[in-house]
Parts: sequence; C-alpha cells; structure tokens
Amino acid sequence: MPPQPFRLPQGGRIDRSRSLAFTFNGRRYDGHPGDTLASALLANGVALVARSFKYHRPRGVMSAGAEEACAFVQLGEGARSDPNCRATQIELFDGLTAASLNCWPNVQLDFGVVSDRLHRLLPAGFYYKTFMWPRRGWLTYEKLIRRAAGLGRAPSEPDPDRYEKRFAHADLLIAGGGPAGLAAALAAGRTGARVILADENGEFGGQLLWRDAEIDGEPALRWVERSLAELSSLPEVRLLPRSTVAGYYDHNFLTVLERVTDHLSPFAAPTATPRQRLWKVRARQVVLATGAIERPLVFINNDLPGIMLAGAAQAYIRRHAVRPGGRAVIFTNNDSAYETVAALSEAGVAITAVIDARAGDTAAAEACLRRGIEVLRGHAVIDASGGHALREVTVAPLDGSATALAGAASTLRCDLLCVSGGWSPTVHLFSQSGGKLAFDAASGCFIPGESRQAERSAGAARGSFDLAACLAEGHAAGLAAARAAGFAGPDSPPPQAPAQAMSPIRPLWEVPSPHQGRRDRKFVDLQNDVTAADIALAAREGYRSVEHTKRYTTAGMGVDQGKTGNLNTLAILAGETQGAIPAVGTTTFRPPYTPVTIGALAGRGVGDFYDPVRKTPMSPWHEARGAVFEPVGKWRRPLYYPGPGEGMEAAVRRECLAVRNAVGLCDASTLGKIDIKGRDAVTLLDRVYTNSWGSLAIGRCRYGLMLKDDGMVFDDGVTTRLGERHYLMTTTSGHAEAVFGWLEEWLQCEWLGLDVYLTSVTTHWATAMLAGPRAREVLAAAGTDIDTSRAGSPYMTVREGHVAGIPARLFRVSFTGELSFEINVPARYGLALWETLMAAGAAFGIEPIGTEALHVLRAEKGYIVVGHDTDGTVTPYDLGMGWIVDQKKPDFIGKRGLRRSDLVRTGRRQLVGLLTDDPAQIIPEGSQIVRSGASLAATPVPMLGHVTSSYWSPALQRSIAMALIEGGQDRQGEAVEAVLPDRTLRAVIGTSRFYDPEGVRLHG
Amino acid sequence: MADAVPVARSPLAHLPEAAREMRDDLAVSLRERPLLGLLNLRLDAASEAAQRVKAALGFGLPGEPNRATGEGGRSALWLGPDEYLVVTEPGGEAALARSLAEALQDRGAVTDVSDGRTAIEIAGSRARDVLATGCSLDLHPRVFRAGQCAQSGLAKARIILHQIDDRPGYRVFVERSHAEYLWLWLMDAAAEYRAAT
Amino acid sequence: MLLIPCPWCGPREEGEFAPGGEGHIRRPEPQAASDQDWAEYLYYRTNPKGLHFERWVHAAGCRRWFNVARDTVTHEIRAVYKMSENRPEGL
Amino acid sequence: MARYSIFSLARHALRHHEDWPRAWRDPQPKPAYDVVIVGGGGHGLATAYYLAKNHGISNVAVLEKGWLGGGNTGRNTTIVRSNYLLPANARFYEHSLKLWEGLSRELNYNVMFSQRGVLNLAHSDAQMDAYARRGNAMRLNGIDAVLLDRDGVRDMVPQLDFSAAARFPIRGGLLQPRGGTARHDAVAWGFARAADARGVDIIQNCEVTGILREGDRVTGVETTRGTIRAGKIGLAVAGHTGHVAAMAGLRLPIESHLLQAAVSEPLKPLLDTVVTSGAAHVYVSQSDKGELVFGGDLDFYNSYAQRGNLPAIASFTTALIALFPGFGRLRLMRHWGGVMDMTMDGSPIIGKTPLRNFYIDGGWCYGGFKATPGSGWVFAHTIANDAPHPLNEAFSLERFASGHVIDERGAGPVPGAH
Repeated sequence: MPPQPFRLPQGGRIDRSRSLAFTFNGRRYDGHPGDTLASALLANGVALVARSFKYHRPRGVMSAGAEEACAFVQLGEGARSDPNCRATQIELFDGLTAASLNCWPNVQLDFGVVSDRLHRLLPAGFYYKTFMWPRRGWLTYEKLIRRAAGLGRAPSEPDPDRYEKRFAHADLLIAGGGPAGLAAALAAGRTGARVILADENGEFGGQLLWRDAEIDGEPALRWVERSLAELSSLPEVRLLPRSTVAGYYDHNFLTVLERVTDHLSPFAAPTATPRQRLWKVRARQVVLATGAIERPLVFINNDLPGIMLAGAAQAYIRRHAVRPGGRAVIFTNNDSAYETVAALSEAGVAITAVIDARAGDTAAAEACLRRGIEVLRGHAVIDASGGHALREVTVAPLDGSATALAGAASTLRCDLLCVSGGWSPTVHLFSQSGGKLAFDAASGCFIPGESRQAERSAGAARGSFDLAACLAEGHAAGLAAARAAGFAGPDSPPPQAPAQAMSPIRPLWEVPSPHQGRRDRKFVDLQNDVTAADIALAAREGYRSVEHTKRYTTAGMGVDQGKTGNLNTLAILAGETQGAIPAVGTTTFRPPYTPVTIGALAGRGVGDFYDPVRKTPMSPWHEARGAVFEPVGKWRRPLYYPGPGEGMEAAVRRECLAVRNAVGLCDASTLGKIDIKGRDAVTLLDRVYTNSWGSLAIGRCRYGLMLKDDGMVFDDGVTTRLGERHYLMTTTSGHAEAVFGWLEEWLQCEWLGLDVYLTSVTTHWATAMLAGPRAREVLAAAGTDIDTSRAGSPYMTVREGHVAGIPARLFRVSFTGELSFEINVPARYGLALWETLMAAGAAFGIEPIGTEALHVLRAEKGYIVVGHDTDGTVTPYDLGMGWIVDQKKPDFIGKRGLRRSDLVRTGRRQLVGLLTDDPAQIIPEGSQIVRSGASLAATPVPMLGHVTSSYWSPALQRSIAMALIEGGQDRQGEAVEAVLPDRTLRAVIGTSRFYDPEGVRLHG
Repeated sequence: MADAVPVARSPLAHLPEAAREMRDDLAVSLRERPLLGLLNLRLDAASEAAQRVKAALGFGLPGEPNRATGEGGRSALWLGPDEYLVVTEPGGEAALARSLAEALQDRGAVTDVSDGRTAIEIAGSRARDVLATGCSLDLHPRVFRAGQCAQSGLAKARIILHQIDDRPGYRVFVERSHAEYLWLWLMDAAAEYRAAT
Repeated sequence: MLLIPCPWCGPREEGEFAPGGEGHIRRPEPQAASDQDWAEYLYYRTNPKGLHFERWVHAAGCRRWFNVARDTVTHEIRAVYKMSENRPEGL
Repeated sequence: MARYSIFSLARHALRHHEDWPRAWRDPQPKPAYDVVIVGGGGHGLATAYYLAKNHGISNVAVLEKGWLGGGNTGRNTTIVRSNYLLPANARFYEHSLKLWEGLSRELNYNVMFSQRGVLNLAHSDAQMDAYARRGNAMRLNGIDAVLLDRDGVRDMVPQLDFSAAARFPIRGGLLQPRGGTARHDAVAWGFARAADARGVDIIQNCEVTGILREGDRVTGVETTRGTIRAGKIGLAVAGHTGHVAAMAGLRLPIESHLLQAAVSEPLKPLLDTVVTSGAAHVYVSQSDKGELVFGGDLDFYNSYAQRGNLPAIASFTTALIALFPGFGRLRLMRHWGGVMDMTMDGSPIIGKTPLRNFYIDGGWCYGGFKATPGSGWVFAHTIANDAPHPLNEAFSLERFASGHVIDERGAGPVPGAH
C-alpha cells in the first residue's frame, strides 16, 4: 500500500513538506502537520478505528470534531497514557502512539462482539430484569459486567505533567472562533473592550476552514487571516486557541480549558509550560458563537465504518486534503450536504448518487443533475451492509409522511456514505447558563430562548445557518455586548457575505423499516449503542419522561454526552408517546461541555501546594533536631524528639520525666493569641466566658471556658489582663481562627455597641513553654531582668521585661502541673530565644518536649484538651467543671442552653478517671466501656461510654485513662470493662486527678 | 549569655540564599522585604482622634476603602471601615506605636503586629500574570492602580496586596506562618513567565 | 460561583466570603425563653425557596459582616446592607 | 405485575420485546386518598410500598412534581452503609442495610446492590482513635466493622498514595464489608413498580402548591392537577422539606444546601471499594458502567439551585488527586448539584409534627439514599399507627427543644453537621 493512499495531491491546510510518523494499534503510519489523528488515519485508509461500548461493533470516524461518538482511542503509553480521546480532536505530532479501545485481542478480531450476537437478550435495561438469583449472586454477575463495561484504561503511575489555573476578567468572553465569533470579537475589540476569544480548535475560523465561501468579496480564509491579524494588534483582545469553554456558572463565571501543549510531543514541550491551563473567567458579557452540530440519520446499520456526517467529509477533503472514500453516496434531508457533493467531486471521489429525502425540486438538486450526478428525490437509505467497512447501501422511496416506504428497494455500492439529518445549534453553554430552549419547527431543532444571564447567542448557535446571517449576528452581538459593558467606541461596518437561498429541510427522525415492528437496529446513540427500538421499549414500559428514557436506555450518557444523538432521541420518543418534540422537552445539559482533565481542575494545588503547612519561628530547629511531627490544624507540631535509636514510647517517657524531675522546653507558638483593647473589654470577657472577669487585676491571668449558645464546650484558655483596658486571650491551637471569627461575629452582629477591638497576634508572638522544677534556674542562666521568684512572679501572673536580652512577656501558668513559664517574645526572636534556653538549660538536663509528652503530663493532672476529651456534645458539668460556671451572672453565651431539659437530666456522660486492674495495660483511646460482666454476645450491647484519653504515666509508673461515662461522677469505685476488638480490660472508675492532686508542685 | 545580641529573623531567613530572591527585571522579580514595622490601627475615621493621628503619622488615613496613603517610608492601608495597617521602616514601629497611642487617647486601638506578617515584593511586566494564577482580584490597570490595596486570597494564603508603582510593583503582606508556603508557591508560579521572556 | 458585592470592597469572588446563614434572627431574652424558644433561635430556620435574607462575612477581605438578600434558586443578589440596617423594603 | 427473570427476558426476546407491559400505570389523581405521600423519590415510593405491604393501606397516592426519582434519588453518589457511632443511628441504618440485602428480590427489580465494602480512611492517630471508637461501637451494636492498618488498606486500594510525600498519609481505615453501592434510578423504579402493583397511584408531573388545614389538622393538598383530599399526608421531599412544610405553616430546624457531585469518563475497573476520606472531604467509587463517581462538601450557603458550581468541584478533585495521584490524567465528564436537607445535628427527622395527620420524613443531609428502604419502612409505620416505630423514636422534632440532639460528628449547632 502506497504511503497515505487517500491523501489528495494538493489543497488543504496541511504542510506536505513535513512528515509526522505515528503508530496506531502497533502499525506505523505517516501524516502531516495540520492533520488530526482521524484525518491521518483516513489518509492511510484506516477505516476501522474502534469498537463500540455495549455490542463491540466495528466503528470508524463519523465526525470531524468534539461531537465524535465512535472514534475514541487510548493515546500514548505509561504515565502519560490518556484514555477515551477523540481521534477527531487529537492534533497529530511526531511519535504519537494510539490504540483502539474496548477490544480484545485486537480491533479486527474482537471477542467482545459476542454481545452483538446476543443483542436480542440485551435490550435497554435488561440488567434491571435479571441477575437477581441467587440472593448474593449480583456480586458475581457484576464482576463480569464491570469487566465488559468501561472504555479506556487509567494510567497506573502519577501524572507527570504540570497544570495551571488562572483567573481572568473580561468585558466580553466569546465562545467559538468561527465567522460569528470573529465578527463579534472585531466589533467589540474595536471599541477598546477587554475581549477573550476562545476556540476549541488549533485554528480559528470554524467552518470557514473547510467551506467554500466568500466574505467582503474575497475568499473567506483571507478574511479570517486579516481578522486575526487585526485582533492580535488590539492590546485588550486575548485569543485563546485550543481552548474549550467548558462550564457556564452563576454570575457570568465561566471555565475555559486551554490545551497548551497537547498538540506537541510530550518531549518537545517546554518544561515550565503547563500541559493544560484552566481559565476561570468572570465576564461582564458573554457571546455564545458555538456553532451547530450535524445530525446523523437513523436507519438500519447506520453505524458502519464509512458512514460519516456530510460536513465532516467536506472538512476532511478541504481542510485536511483527505479523500474520505473512493465511491460515495450522499443521504440528506436538507441543502447543506450538497456542498459536500461539490467537495467530493473536486476531490475525485466517484459519486453513485445523492439520496434526498425531500420529494420536491430544489435548486441544489437541480445543480447536481446538471453536473450529471444522480439525485434520488423522496428517497432514503434504509439499510447499510459491510463488515469492518461499508460495502453497499439499500435505498427506497419514502411515502408522503416519511413514516413508511413507498416502493421497491435497490442497492448501491459505495465505501463512503455521507449523511446529513440537519443541524442542531450547540446550545449546551446556553442551557448551562440557565436559559430555556425553544423548539424551532422550521429548522427542526432547539434554539436559545430567553437568556438568564448577561449573554447573547449568535450565528449557527442561534439557528442561523446562513453565513451572511452569522456574520451580521456576530457583529451585532459583539457590539451590543461592548455597549452593555460600557464601551462607547466606534461601530464598524459588519462583514458581508452573499446570502444563500436555502430550500427547507424535511424532518426525518427515523427512517422507516422494510420490516414490521421493532426488530431492526437503527442506532440513535452510537456511543452507548442505543437503538430506536430501545427508545421505543423505554416508552412502552413507561419510562416516558425524557430523563427516564435517557437513564433507562443510557442514551446521551456517554463520553460524547449525546451531542449527535440527543435530538433524534427526543424526536423518536415523541413519536412513541404521540407527543410533540417541545412537549417531550429536552434534557438539561450539565457542565462541562466536553470532559475536563481532573488535573487541570486541581492546577498546582497538589503536593506541597495542596494546603499551606504553617510553621513557627522554631520550626527550623525542630526539623534539624529530627523531630517527628503531627498535624494540628494546618500546623505541624513536634510530636516527640526521638533520641538515637529511640522509639516514640521511650522518647515520650524521657520527655515526661525531664519535666517532672528537671526541666523541659516546648514550642507553644501555635497557641491562639487575641489582643483585646477597649473600654468594654471586660464586658466581652464576661459574656463569652462562663466565669467572671471584673475582679481580675492588672498583671494577673485567669483560666476561662467558652461555650456555644447550646451550652456545649467550645474552647478554653488563659486570658491575662495587661492594662486598664487591655487583655490578651489565648485559645487552643486548633481553634484560634474559629474563636477569633466567632468573637468578631458576636461583636459585629449582636453587640454592635461595645467598644472593643480584637487583633489576632497569634503569629506576632513566639511562645516557649519552660516547665519543670529547674525552670527558674534555666531562666537565670539565660539571663532575665524579671524577678522570677515565687513572690516576684506568683502563679497565674504575667511580668514584662527581658529574657536573654529579648523583650518578653513572662506568663507564670502551667499546663503540666509543674513550675512553668510561658515566654512570649516577638516572633523574629523566637528561634534565638529557643536556642538560648536550650543552651542555658543544658546544665540542668533540659529536654525539648513534644505534644505527646505534653498530653501525658496534662492527663496526669486531669486537665482536659478541648476536642480530645470533648466533642461538641459535652457541658462543663459533664466535665466536672461546674466550679467555673458563674450562674450569678445575668447572662453569658451558653447559659440558657445549659438549662435545657436534656442537659440537666441525670445519666449524662461525665468525665472520669479510669485505672486498669493491671497497671501495665493501656486501654486504647476510643475504646467503648460496658458494665463489668456484660455479655458481648447479645448485641446490641449497652455502652456506658468511651475512653477519651489514655496513656502510660512515667511519673506514676502505670497506665491512666480519662473516659466519658454515663453518670460517671456517681460511679466512683465501680468496676467496668473496656472492649477491645479481641478482648476486654477491667478498670475502676475514679478521679481524673492522678498526679499531685493538691497542686503543690505548680505553685513551686 | 544575657548580653549576647539576639538575632532577629524573618520567616524566610532559614531558606538557602539562592532560594531567597528571583531577579528577572524583564518579566518578574520577587524579593522579601523583611521586618517592616507594622501596626494595626483601629479607630473611627470620623472621630477627632483621626486628626491627631494624621499629625502623628504625617499624613492622613485613606478616606475610601482599599486605598493606601503614605509618605517616605511610611504608608497606611485601608483594611476595614475602622481598621488600617500602618507600615513603617524596620525598627520604627515602637516609637510610632507610642505616638499613635497618645494620639488615640483611649479611643480605638493600636497594636504592634510587625512580627505577625512579612512582605514579599513582586514586580515586572508579568507580575500580573503571576498573581492571576492564584488571586481573583482584577488587577488590570483600568481597575487597580498604584496607591490601591486590597485584601484577598493568593493561592491558599490570605494576603494584603498593595500596588506600590506602575512597573507594576506590588507588596504582598502574608501572615508569618504562611510565608514560606506562599514564597515557594510564587517562585513556582513565576517559573512559566520567567521562562517565557 | 457567586460574585458578591461587599458593601465596602465592592464585587468580590465567592471564595473571599463565608456564609453565616439566615440573618435577622433575634436572640431571645434568656431568662424568659422556653426550651422551644431557644431551639427556634439555635436551630429553626426559614429556609425559603426564593428570596433569602442571610448574613455573610468578607472573611478574606475586610472581615466585616453584612446582610445579603439573595434568591436561593437563581442566586441573584437583590441587595446587600450593613448589620446595623433593617431589611430593605419592597424586595 | 409481570415477573422479571432471565426466562421472561428470553421469552420477550423472541418477540423483539414488543409486548413488555408498563412498569407502572399513569393514573389520573382521584379526589381523595387515605394517605397522600408528597414526593416521588425513593423515600416516598418506599413509604407507599410498605404502607400497602406492611399495613394494608393501598388507597395511597404518591405525588411527584416532576419525574420519579428526579430529585436526590437520581443525583446522589449511591453509597449504602450503616457504619454509625450513635445507637439511634446505628440501629436505624443497620435495619435499612438489612432491607437492602433482600431488596432486588423483594421488588423483583435488580437494584444492583453491590456490597463491595465502604472504607473510611484514617490519616492521623487521632482519626484512628475516632475510628477505633466507632468500630468498637459498631461491633457492640452487631454491625460488621473491620479496623484496617496501613497494609490492610494497601491490599484493598493499592492506588492510594502510600509514598513518604503523601499529603494524606494512610494510617489505616475503618471498613464496613457489607456496605457498598446501588443503582439509584433502579431503586425508585423498583419501588414504583412494586407499589403500583399493590394499587398505589403514582402521579407524576403533579406539583403540590398548597396544603389544606383545618385548625391544627391537615386535610389535603392543592396541586397543579387540582385539589386532593387526604386522611393523612406524609412529606418525603428531601431538599424541599422546608419549602413544602412552609405551605403548612411549619418552620423546621433544616436548611437546604447544595451538594456537588461528579463522574469521570467510563474506565475499565480500577477501584473495587467505596473509599471515603473525612480529612480530605472526598469520597469515590466506580460505577458498573466504569465511571468514577465522586463528591465532597457542601457549598455551605442556602440553595435550591440544582446545578453545578466550581469551588466544591475544584476542591474535591484536588483532594482526589492527593489521595490517588494516578487519577490526575482522567477527565471529569459531568458534574451537578443536589439540594440537601441539612438538619442542625446531622440526623434526620422522621415522625409526627405539631399538625395532626401531617408527618415528616426529611432532614437527610448527605445520608438519604442509604436510608431509602429503612425510612420507607418506619415512616409507613409512623403514618399507619400515628406513632413512631421504635427505630425512629429518637428522630423526633422534639429533640431540638430538649437538647437531646443526635450529633454523630459532635459539631454543635451548625447545618450539615454530618
């Protein structure tokens, strides 16, 4: 076979001077720049490209664009392998490899075709009617069905490519760069408006790229070139080729998927350049110039390779210089296909006949006859035959109603059948925008009705198929949009094209059959193998809402989203239900217009950029020290600092003992800090905390508990009075933002009168927590001008001065039960402070302390951690903290909530301590607690509660646990059992103050 | 040890020298402006205290939202109807905070937040493209010019954006614990445009 | 994807804001309120299909809370107004 | 009702499937019914079916404003599970799961209930503790639960990111082997066909525009197809619960929010289990057709707009890649939004209302689909006996006043707590 046997010697928009080698199903072929994979395959005479979804029928190329329903391939290999790609949209590059989908062992000999032989057993929805036996049988059947279903294969490795997203703002976004879109861009661009013109193809021009037309008295392509040149010269106009407007959302927000390097070999693409870019466009105005999609005709075996949309055949000839066949028959019900007739004869394709469903004379038909081309008027192609390629078609006359045949059938040999059932405006984006569609009986299609957003449709997208009208509408829409966006700039004369006289279309939704009833297979949805008989079956069984029909038959649910099949489905359904098409209605078009790469939706928000990891000033030290980190909100905090060859258990024990016996240093910079100033500051504190604050003296600290207004514990922390009208509130690390936002909400929405100003200073201050009997000595060694003595800095006070020469606030508070100082310094000095303290502490056995040790130490004291021992359903009373609730205050957030009947009932879960009988056993956190001796066999087993905190206590040399237990505070001394997956642990309920209950040490 | 001079560090100080600046005057350059003096100022712009504040600052507070005023090394950015970010040269914050506090006379509030944020300067012909990859603000010169500021998101960090000149040059104030994330993100986002020149 | 006109900052993307649910909910006098009153305040909402009076905060912007009158079907924003203001008439 | 089976299928094949009967009638509404169920989704149809089957009440109409299953039944991501912590939830959803296990044969309609397992991923020790607590509670409630370690998860779902750099390190997970997915449309169609066969009138394109009241008693509904009297009215309209209840003058502890979901293009089998990650806010399974079906969080503002929105889609596709780095190159084929009736404690409301003869089945948050047979079962009981079934006693409106909320997540008073 000669190279590219079906390549035309001249013409087309391909570069014959360069050859591109590519591989399809393991065979090597050549093509040229300007080819798509589809055109290159046709040029090489490859008719069989894929197998269909359900019946594995042989399929070829049926279109030349995004509407393709058959020619899907797996593109590339390995990590860059790309499933379910339309051969009609893949721009050819050197070294491209592709393979047919859904066939085994290969596309020629596909064993899956057995389902085609069994088709009579597999009508629409057959799976709803069977596979119900035996009871658990479905899992088995499902495995087979799943293996048969699906198309391409997902790559197994991570995607090596880079994706970008970006925001854009435009006065006008134009979807579609055909004649209407270009005219709109010119009209708007000239006014100075910010215009984005996006087209899904590599070249602008739309149908002008392959139609024989004139604009402003010159070849249309010249006009396209001049228009592009002018648009490129306008500074506020942005041209986006290879860019599909995919989604149309609220408030004129649209997404555009730009395929930046898909047309290049992955190895030729520049590295810093993304493969694809998702544009997030906020447009003041939108013009939809998305063109129209040609409809196939529905007759027996209308899915054979070699049966192609008439417009597509023309595109392959004029744009790609490919002869789509050797001997052609054209089957149409409208004028547009006659352009294809002309193109075919130019290309030297033998034309057996034109089959026109329309009975009467038309100018187009006359022209053909004059050129000696046979035209069978009032006829239809009723059947096609051939195996892997079209061999012949059967034609017969139609009766007046086009619902029955009116005479004998005859056969015509051909290897190409060009079909045209008329054109459907591409209204997907309009529909997404919320606009309602209207049915245009004259052209037999849905067109945009009333707009719901600042949007205009123009040209074929609006049902205007005549070039002159496209240009005029595009120009008008562009200008109107610019004006609406506030641009008074000059109007310019609209581009002109000679008007075409068109004869009306003869709607032909389903070609009548030679046989009675519904035995024939005429494909309506070629992607999902849905036949007219399937639609009829759905209607017969009562799945008559178009959504039911669609879901029951899967029509329009494929990768092509029914772009070519939708209207035929509706019309056939209408016929079956004796309704009119508009009455049947249309399905809602959901975004995106064509599938969008998931990686592009994510952009760079992957890997390290998935979410910010917040770092404290001391983080570099922790990392250098080899700390093991744990996530706390967006923070990463040291969990523990392993010594050489040391595991978590040993490290945590060492850290705990350091604090109890010597001194430890903990990075507490993540604690939330809110600076509170204003005359009403104390009022705010009284309202948001359960206890009273009026009595707090300057320089003193107090612990506070916050509730939500339902009475449940929300957060806790120490607040310090720094001045007459100045306080510093601390919150838990995880809740810092939540508490700050919540306080602002109360101030701005409920307590508008209060003179209080909140400033988040969480990260302005670095906090080092120095805890342990030798903390004072470390401070002294580090150097401080603050009197740290028991008298000079009593428990729960703050002092300002310097530590290690750094301006500091020294808080004498304790979360560990030991003598402890929280040293706040400006964050810039955080690391310096830390390093100085570690150095100064070396002589006293200082250890860095992670959050795990901190939790053990606080648990030994029975201190709670909000969010760990509480979960949003726990009251202060449940925690045994009634002492902190000042019921004498007229009101505070949560006070009324606490009085609700369920919150005051007995038997609520209350926080208690648990000690296992065997001190060596540690109850896993989250264990459920049941009565001792309860039978675990008889489910459901009543549960008393669960363990919230549980640790090994190095200080006590035994395990300790805290638990929420029904009526726990009255169960002191009662034995219970903790249920583990494999066994139970006996424990006794007691106090949760395990260590130094009198608090001698923290006053130290 | 007490008399050892403590080292002040910006949140990017620990990054290797090479990773701490991007110079490409044609397309886009990035650098940190560390340790600027930052004060959060709260007051009712209509109060008489505003006049005393003007005296203390040497210039008036911005009269309308998302505008910045300034002179010399000092500027004041509108953050909210009663909230401003006062920016001054490194080290100037303490003195300025004192004079502002005096000017306020128990009205409003002034709080030192110098260590809570750092500033990243991004400038060049492609600076807008880089910011557009992660920021939804419309920075077209018809809409956003030098002397304007806005709070928004950039990537997944919250920022205060201040256009300081027409190169264009921008100052991006970012919360300290997010600074490293945002810096690395900006370097990554800029790569494409830098390569493009 | 909404474009929300902040009363101070002007139109900004949805992502800069955080919704606060139904607006104009009165916190009952705690002493006088019954359990049901408290439940209505905490939990019960008007939840209209159509015009909804709600409150939002410009979280990533000027951090100010404000009221929004928005259609919950079309998402059309009919009005925005400050916390101190009452529902606009005639919506 | 013509029985479905491989044999009837073969028989009809010989006649080219030309005389299959209608799956359900298309009756004109009668002037009055003993019970009117508002809402022709899975819940409404199941309620009607069990009213007829369990309680012998077949003078029942199901009124659907559009087409059967056109609301959340046809929009959800079809996950079925009973992996709940709190006893009330656990008992109810487990009852529902047991009904699922026999549903295809009960209805003689294959709802394709696929017990492929539901796996909740744990990415931190804290999450492992939480899942340990839940798993223990499930077992004590007689529900299957398996706590998996890292390797256990790796065996089931090797495509997850187990690398050191993983943004969501896999610590382990909680598996409910009996959980899975079902074919959502088939559930509505199967219940409709079975209810119709028992005499229930299923009336589509019949929107309720008003609810007739006499004092504190409801007596019927105004519809786009005329007035219909009713002895009792049961509301099963999911996202529209607040909207329709308002017609009866009721305010509820419910907000309607949009939940976004999406499917990828169809692919050969690559994921055999339902995988969910609370930390990443994403869940994903693969349909029998080969599409990856995934969803994530709410839009978080009130909405009745049944359409897609970008922010949620962008965030959960990003999360999906963080969990499954190999999915980045796949394409999203369709995305859409469903209106969720979010209660303030994340648990449903099934029971009586302050109005006599007026019953509510709503507030399903994300959880409605898996509850379909169970809620139909207990709602029918509640309507038939004017008293709740033991399984839905806890899901009363009163709980919001008493404070005895069923807060599975422990998030406090916020919509969408679950």
